[in-house]
Amino acid sequence: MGEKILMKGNEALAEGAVLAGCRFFSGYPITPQNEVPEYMSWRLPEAGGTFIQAESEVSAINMIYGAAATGIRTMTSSSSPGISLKQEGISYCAGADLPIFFANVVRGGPGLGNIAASQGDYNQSVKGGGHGDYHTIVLAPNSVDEMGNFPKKCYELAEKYRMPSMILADGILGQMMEPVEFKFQPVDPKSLKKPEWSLGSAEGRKKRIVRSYDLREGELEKLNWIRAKKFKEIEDKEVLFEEKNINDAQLVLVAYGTSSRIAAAAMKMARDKGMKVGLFRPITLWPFPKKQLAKMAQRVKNFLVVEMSQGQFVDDVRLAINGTAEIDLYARPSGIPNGEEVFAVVDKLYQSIKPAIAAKKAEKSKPAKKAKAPKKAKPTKKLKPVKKFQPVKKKTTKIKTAKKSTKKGGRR
Amino acid sequence: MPEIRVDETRCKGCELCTKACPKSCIEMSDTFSVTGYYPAKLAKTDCCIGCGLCAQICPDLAIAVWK
Amino acid sequence: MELVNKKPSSLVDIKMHYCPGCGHGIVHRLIAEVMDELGIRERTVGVAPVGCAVFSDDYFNCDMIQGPHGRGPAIATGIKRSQPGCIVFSYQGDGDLASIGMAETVHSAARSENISIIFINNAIYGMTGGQMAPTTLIGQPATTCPKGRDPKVNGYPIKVCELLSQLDGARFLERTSVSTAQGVIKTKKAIKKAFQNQIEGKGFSLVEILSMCPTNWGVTPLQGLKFVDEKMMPLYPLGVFRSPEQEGGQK
Amino acid sequence: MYQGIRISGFGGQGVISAGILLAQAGLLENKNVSWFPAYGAEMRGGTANCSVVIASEEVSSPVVSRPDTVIVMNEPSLAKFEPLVKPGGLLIINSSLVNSKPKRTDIKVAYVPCNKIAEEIGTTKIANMVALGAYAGLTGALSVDTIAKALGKVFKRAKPEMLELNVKALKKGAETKI
Repeated sequence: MGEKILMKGNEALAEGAVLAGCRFFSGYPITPQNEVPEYMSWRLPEAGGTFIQAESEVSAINMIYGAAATGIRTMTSSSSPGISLKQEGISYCAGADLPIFFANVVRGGPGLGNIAASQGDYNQSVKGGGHGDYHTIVLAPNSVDEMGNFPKKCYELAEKYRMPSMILADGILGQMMEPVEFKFQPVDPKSLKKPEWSLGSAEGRKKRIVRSYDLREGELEKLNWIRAKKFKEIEDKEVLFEEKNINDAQLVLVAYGTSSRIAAAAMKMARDKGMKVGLFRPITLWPFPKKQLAKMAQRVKNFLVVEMSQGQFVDDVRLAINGTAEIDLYARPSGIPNGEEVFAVVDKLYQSIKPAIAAKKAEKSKPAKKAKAPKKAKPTKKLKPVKKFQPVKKKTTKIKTAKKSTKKGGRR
Repeated sequence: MPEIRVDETRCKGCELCTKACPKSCIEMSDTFSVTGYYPAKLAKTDCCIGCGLCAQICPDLAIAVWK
Repeated sequence: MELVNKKPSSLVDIKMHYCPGCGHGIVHRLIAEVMDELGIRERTVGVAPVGCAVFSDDYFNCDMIQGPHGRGPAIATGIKRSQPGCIVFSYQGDGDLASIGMAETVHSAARSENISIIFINNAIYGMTGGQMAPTTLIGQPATTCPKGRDPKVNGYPIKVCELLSQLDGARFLERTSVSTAQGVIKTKKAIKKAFQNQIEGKGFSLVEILSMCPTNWGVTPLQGLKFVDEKMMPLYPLGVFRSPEQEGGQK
Repeated sequence: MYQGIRISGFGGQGVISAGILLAQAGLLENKNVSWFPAYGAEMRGGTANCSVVIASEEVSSPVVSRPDTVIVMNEPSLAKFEPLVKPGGLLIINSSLVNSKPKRTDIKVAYVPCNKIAEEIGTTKIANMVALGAYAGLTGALSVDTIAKALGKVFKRAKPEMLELNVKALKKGAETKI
């Protein structure tokens, strides 16, 4: 606690998990998350825990299924193709109501893709991931510091609600070095109470079963309704997000993870030029900060979503804002944008909404006078008509597909 | 007299050929190539017997054997 | 004067990405030479693995497919059964074949799929940066066993040829090495046999090749040759473990 | 204060560790820092490069697309990174290994015979330190003393003699003038 240490994101993630009480890790090598098992291979034995390099991701997640069933804090990590392999086991853990924690250091996809950073696994992460009717709590750090501090939060949420939780990172967050300060007291696993469902020795108590099936008539549905209620509760209580420069913003960038860092750079350039641009960053991707966005959309009428995927994240933003504001998308599917290019989009968009902003101001001061509003404008308040949100606009699409040749090569 | 010709753009300076050569004719250059490696070269005249063992072990198809 | 060693036409004439002193380039050339000599380039389909040799789909001048980690034998099965006239080979490393893909390896052998598998054993994971492989030697350090492989923690190395030799469906199994020029010549013979068996419909063939990974062993290329000869060979003896001629027999 | 730096060279020239060293030094001076490597197959035998940001404000993007300073340690890196330097920025060229001359006229260029200087000090392994020294001397973004202090933090198991050679290389590099 206290000291700032320069660490790789993957190492901070591993150390953060150990400090949070993780004593069992099983995994399998895949770039760009290799530093996690490498770090755990020496760190966990040192902390009195167990590290196993499994023969495959399928095996690794089932080791977690077994170890987590004994009521200890466990961890596995992988990158996109490996997480896909793990989904069967993650679904089993969800079905058995086991609190497990895992991390996905996302790379380009689909398929073997490439090893560069990407946000292509968004849908897989927030829509459950494996088969069946369930959710995973998803935390999306955007710095090495958060990589180190989020595992503890993940364990707490997973245990509180008895379900899987994960960290959705990407190749940049995994590979970059930044200072990290672990802002919590190390958790002594012995201080954690063994849950009432955990397997072990049945001496002096009734036997327990951990399983993910219930074939009795109507029972599975009952169980799934209980889970649905739990998911609702999480959506009400556990949302995390970050806002920057929101108060006077006329245009709000919405981004998570690495994209939010790049969007922040673009926001800064815009602010330097006097544009009222803000940033909204969901930290929990599930539960998604729907209400916060909806509320903001009562005032802010223009949003620009920045994501390193084709337009997955934007769907959740659209659902939250539900047609009450305009949403543009700047997408780089398995490409990494830079601040300048995002700023160019912001600049263009901001210039296009400027007249509307000015008109709105004018309207406020002279409420009676009708401004030169487009056809559908309502006579009262809102000048700019609320359009149904549209898919990617042409202007941004053009920019998004321009240039960028992804270099071939890399570890797989 | 047989000889070998090393393609300097392909050679990665691994030196495996120096070990494979039964006559120890091959040495490494002391200046590096455009690719940043010190390429192999036929160091001695009247030495190569054209056996091709160097080319057998070369992982980069950098050695052409001429007879 | 005349050029003695023409580049095989079954290999694309481009620079390969492998590290200095890596054995993949040697084996690539041998497979290509065999394809040339047997005249099968135009009906061969190769399966590229996940690992360093993932780019072999660029290097072999025949039809190639690249699949998920470890699933090469299953993909090869699909190709061979739907196109029996094709010659199908799967090129795999130790992580791909003996770790995540062990089930596919064992079961394609059990079914005696009429395919040829070229298995590169260099006792380490190359592409991901030197993690422990199922074939990593006892005491050998790797990035996920930094103090060396400890059997109490990491178990024992898997001897693929010995293991598969228990299966009736495994018709040709040979282990060779590319750490010497003579070994390279022998390896080529073994690869040729594996392809010939397939042409003759004799069933599952696998050649295990002990190869160098100086980068991830943390040694020079020349020391890499020594590592194969002195450290790997005592555990992984060279030889023919099964051949169609000695049906059912073992070495 | 904001400094975005790209360092590029052959794998083995120490460009990755030089970057970490800069970031660590920045941290020692209580700056916000980030370091991001190009990772993958290219780090094995090919060229390697990394991005470093040292800033008094929060670091937004860790990938430096328009660096204030570029250090190129080999020939291919010059072609790749010369176009990226910010107008008015600094390009440090390891003139021991780079024969080409940059085409741009809107940037400052420093030619530093890093390998030659390093060899004179004792070993070409510390050519990267000469370049870092030149960076510190020319930009004043960090002091050579801080980088020297960072050495101990980054190379925890290095022998004292080796560290001493590194410091010498840093100091020699810092004498660079344009």
